[in-house]
Amino acid sequence: MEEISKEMLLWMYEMMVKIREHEERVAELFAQGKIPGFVHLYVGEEAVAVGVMANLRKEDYITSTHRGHGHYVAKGGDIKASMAELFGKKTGSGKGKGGSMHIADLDVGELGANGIVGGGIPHAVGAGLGIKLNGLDNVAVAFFGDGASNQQNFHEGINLASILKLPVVFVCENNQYQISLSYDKQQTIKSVAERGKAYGIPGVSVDGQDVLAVYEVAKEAIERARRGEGPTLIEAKTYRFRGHFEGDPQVYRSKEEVEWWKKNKDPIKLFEEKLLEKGIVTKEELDSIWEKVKKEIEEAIKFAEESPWPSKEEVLEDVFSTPTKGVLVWQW
Amino acid sequence: MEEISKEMLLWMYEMMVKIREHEERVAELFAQGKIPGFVHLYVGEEAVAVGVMANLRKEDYITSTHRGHGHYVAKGGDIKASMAELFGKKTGSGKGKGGSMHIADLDVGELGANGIVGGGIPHAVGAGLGIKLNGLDNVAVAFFGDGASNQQNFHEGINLASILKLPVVFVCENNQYQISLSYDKQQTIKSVAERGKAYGIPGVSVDGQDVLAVYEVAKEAIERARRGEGPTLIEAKTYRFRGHFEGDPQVYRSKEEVEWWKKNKDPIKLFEEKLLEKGIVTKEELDSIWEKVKKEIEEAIKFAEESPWPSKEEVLEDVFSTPTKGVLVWQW
Amino acid sequence: MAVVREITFAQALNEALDYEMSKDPKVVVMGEDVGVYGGIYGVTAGLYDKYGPERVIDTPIAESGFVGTGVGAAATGLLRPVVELMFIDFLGVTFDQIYNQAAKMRYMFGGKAKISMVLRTVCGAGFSAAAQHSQSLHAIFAHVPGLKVVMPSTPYDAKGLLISSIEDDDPVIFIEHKALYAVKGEVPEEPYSIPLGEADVKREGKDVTIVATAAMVHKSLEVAENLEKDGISVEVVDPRTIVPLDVDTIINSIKKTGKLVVVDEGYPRCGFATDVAALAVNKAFDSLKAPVKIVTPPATPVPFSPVLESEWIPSTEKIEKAVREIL
Amino acid sequence: MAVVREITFAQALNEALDYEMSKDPKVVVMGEDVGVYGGIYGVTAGLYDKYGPERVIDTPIAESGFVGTGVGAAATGLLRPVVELMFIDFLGVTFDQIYNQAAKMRYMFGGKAKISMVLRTVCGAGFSAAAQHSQSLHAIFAHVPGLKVVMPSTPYDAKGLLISSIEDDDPVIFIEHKALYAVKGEVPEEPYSIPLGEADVKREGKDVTIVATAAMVHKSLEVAENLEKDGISVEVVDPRTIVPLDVDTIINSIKKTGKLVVVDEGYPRCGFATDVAALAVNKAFDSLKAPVKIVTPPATPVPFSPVLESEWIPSTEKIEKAVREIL
Ligand SMILES: Cc1ncc(C[n+]2csc(CCOP(=O)(O)OP(=O)(O)O)c2C)c(N)n1
Ligand SMILES: Cc1ncc(C[n+]2csc(CCOP(=O)(O)OP(=O)(O)O)c2C)c(N)n1
Ligand SMILES: [Mg+2]
Ligand SMILES: [Mg+2]
Repeated sequence: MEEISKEMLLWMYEMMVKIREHEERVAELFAQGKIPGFVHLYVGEEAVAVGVMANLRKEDYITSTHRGHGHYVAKGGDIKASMAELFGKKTGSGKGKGGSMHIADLDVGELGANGIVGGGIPHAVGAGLGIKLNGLDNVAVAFFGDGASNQQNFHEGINLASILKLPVVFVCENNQYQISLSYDKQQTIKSVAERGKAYGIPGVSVDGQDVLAVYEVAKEAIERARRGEGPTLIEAKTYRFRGHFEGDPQVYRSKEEVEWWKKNKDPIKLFEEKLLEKGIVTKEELDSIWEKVKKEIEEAIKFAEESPWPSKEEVLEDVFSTPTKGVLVWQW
Repeated sequence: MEEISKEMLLWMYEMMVKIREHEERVAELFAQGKIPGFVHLYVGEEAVAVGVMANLRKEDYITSTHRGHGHYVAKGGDIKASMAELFGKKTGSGKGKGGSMHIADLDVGELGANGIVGGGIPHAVGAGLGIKLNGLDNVAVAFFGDGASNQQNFHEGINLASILKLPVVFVCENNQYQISLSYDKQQTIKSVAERGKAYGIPGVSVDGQDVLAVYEVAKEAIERARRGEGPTLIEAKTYRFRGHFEGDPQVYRSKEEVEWWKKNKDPIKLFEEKLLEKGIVTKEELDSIWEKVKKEIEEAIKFAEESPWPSKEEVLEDVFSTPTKGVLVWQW
Repeated sequence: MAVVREITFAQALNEALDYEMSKDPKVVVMGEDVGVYGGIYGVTAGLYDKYGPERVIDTPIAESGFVGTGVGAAATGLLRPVVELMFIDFLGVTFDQIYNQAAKMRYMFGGKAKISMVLRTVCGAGFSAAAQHSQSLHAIFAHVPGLKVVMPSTPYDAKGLLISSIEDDDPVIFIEHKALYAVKGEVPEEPYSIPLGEADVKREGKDVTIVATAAMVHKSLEVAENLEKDGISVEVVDPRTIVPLDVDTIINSIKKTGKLVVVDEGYPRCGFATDVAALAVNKAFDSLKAPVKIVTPPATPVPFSPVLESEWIPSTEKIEKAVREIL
Repeated sequence: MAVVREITFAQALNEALDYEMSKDPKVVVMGEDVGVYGGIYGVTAGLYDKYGPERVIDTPIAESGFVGTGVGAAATGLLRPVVELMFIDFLGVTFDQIYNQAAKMRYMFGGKAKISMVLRTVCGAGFSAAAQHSQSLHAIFAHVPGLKVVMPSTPYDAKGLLISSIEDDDPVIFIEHKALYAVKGEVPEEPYSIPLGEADVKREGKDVTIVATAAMVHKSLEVAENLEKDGISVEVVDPRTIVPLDVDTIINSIKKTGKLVVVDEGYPRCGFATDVAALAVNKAFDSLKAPVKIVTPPATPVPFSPVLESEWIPSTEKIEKAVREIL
């Protein structure tokens, strides 16, 4: 912690708060029926996205998941555009065509959330290949869940990155559930990080509620990747404080379990305590961050609310990018 | 070796010889244009199928690959039916509909070769599930190549077998090539067996040219499975003496490399030497096995050659098993 | 005289599963969240408590692995798996096990394998679930020989067809439209089966034939009712099974009305709608008195925004317009 | 005056790849055995020696992984990958990356992504390669919005269409029929491109239109030649690209002849043949003077035995019979 600049520490704090505030407000807006579809919130897992992203540049790439708002926010995605997208508005990052599961901001290297579990993993490998063949020193980070680590793209993607020695870091957010299936019923090993051995790459497990711990582990992996030494697999043990999606009855876990995590392992609270304890910041500084962030989120919501709906004709647009002779859209 | 009965040792020898003879003759018949399509031969890898199958009962299941003749023969498949199938005859195991890549003999638990690399792995898991839920003490063995161990079904299938603790043994025939891609370019680890760690199951590497070594390793894994202790991953290091398929120009490896293996690591020669050295059999006994096997193979070929072709109408048969109202086959 | 109960489409499916599991110990249910959770749409509710974790298996996210497990288990004859693919949109991560393995094994093995497996899955738009959770991909399954493809539109059909599907010895893709789960209808308590390959004329008429599937059956019936007020008589044919297809019932209806509109929520190109249109122009050419009209979504992914999605899904307005154009 | 050379279909493709790689360093080739081996059909021969292992990448058997790698690399704009799927039959192990990722990304992201990627793959029966190595699955790709689908029939078209495909900013599925690789034809040495979405009338005629794809174009031309002897004039239209489809050229031909036969090696149900038939009965109904005939394989997997396979593949006899039936 000592070697990390105050500026960076505050950036981490602000980002975690921003994600938290974003998600809490999205939950409300969803409950009010203003946000349609499925939303999967990142509350409780903020330290993972933030600890990793603190090491990334704008030119670096990430691929995200159905639980992607946190990655988007921390990578510096435009939250007005994403909020409008959640509402299904024309000004949204996807012009209202994608929604929560398909938010992307290519301008900051956010290659997209994904509705298919594991689907984004090989995209990060592809970004890594592009980086390597273009002689750049950027990296690509693939985020995915514990559930995703049992899926084909985990296996095939990591192995490819390993043999091609690509600058890719694989970050498994082990929040201990795949919807209702707990981690111990998904795998007979103790940590997803053990799977690094299957691909001859380092595998590291870290406390995902401790943003500084995540930061350190990610820093090493990302620097290694930038030096051309190949991929690393990181498992961050974390926990989602809300249901799998909004509206989840959560029959598969006890209220006590959830409360225990909220009380003892809230990444923001833990970080706040540390910052105050070491005398790095004052309570007032932190409060003003909360204020600033709240304002930002409210502005994004206002933008979204006031934005126009897409017009019906737009349904036919954005399928292909190049003009082509012949029928692109079938019209009977 | 001492604990293995002479009968069993001779069975192993005979099976290896039978596979060798089968494959050499198929190569000739293919070259003569009598066998159409793709054929992938098992010459050089005989000890793997035989060492494993020596531990199996008729009621146990196996799933095989595109390089499947050896598995079929060693599991006790009807070689008249398979030879006729290779010719595309009506009397074939698949009535001429499947050919080399789709030979099966369900009566002896041979659930089929497969044209899709890795495709059969989950079928063995399914057989294991059936065995377990029916309270049987049988096992299922999945055979596959080094190339297949990078494919999705390896990852997903083994993990499933591990968490459900199924009686399945996974046998990777690492013949060091995936068509032209050598093993060291497929993975950065030294042995596929290391991947057992990713699934919390034992992973064992064995010399696949030594039938007794394979036998011992397989015995332990299969007994473990029968006892309900779950799956094992075995890697047998082996080598294919012929091209990937018949007709392969083999630009990716040197003649010297192939010759070295044929000279120093022929599984039949090595076993023969051991048997003679220990005084377990005489040269005459072995010769008579060759004679017997040759006769059997020639009979199968004769059967195939003399068998009728399927009739054209048969193309429409065997799609569905139950009679159904409505159109099954579209006829314009 | 017993009054027939009304239950939902989801409950009807649940009854069929329960009946088959109680009758045949070989029937097992596998998939993501089918156990403790009871399925994310509640179709497998209660089965875990009744039949236990051995027969109601919660799987990791490994669709190729667990669908393939179903195929292997069926091939041995030791089990009759009912495997759930949470959304039809996920077929892409397990398609090989369906169309190259399950569908072809019997043929490749010369008729010696029976793949008695049902793959239950969920299709359909209307919930802002966007491009990867809203598709209707039945045409892809129907394209590949060796699969039976079932697509019920009512609770009654759902129960009878699921029972038939589980008892069938071939691989069946059983597709449930998510907009139908809450639809109620009369369903007998006792088990019954509806043969695969029998269309149902959901409404008789004489001026024009609408062939419609799943949720589109209801929209088409609504249109038919509306048009009746204007003296237009519409026949609505629900094929119920895409494979096998009851060609006779469809062709007979076209021969009667001389006019055909096909309404399907699948994509337009190489879809089920073009399939039926081709059937008409091949087998009922002389009876056809007008161009065949097709009402499907446009050839675009499913958009998220409710404004766009409701434009994307075939509407009663579009169906009515298509009918009127060929009157 | 330069005499135009004759080269094979495979060589024509190789020239297109070589040209694009020499021109644009972003173009890379990936797939199984594309490097040292030069591709199992020789299409990538020589590229490894010329461009090295960084740009001609031999991959492990991990189709979902490496197709997805291509998608990701394209999305960044850093590369323009040409990915080889050794047989179209293997689409099932990577389909999600194609139809849910590559095909939909641009739409889901509101037009902000360009997926400039070509997936080259091999289709077709005729070599006793059996059920999992002989399919023609173009209809599955065409069904899903967001993919362009190209299917050349001649060396000339192959070169021009592959150049266009690589230069196109959308995902293109480029399908090569294995029976065509050895076919020779005139191909200019210099690079040229053929726009996607332009059909080619391979033979003009006035009595009947045959729409045929890939290897079926050649069989149809043979039939047309035979029938000419009997004074029957057949027009053969090769769409060349399944998506986008040149509807105008097809419809204009049907309007001219009034009769349509569609010949396609894909499966019959929900296939490309039904697609064209539906187009005809929807857009050219008044011109149609006879039922539309469809010549495809039966709805069965591809059988292995040469005896069965030659019955399965549409033959010139069957095509001729179909034409004669509607004369
Ligand atoms: C291939 C695929 N299978 C299933 C699903 C349905 N699904 C969506 S999220 C999810 C659980 C994902 O678990 P995990 O990877 O641990 O991520 P988490 O939700 O816990 O963040 C499932 C099963 C899907 N979207 N894609
Ligand atoms: C999914 C899939 N990808 C590619 C192929 C083409 N192919 C057939 S065999 C083979 C190599 C297999 O290598 P390995 O698993 O090591 O088995 P071996 O041939 O060495 O016995 C390949 C790439 C295939 N049949 N299936
Ligand atoms: Mg999780
Ligand atoms: Mg190998």
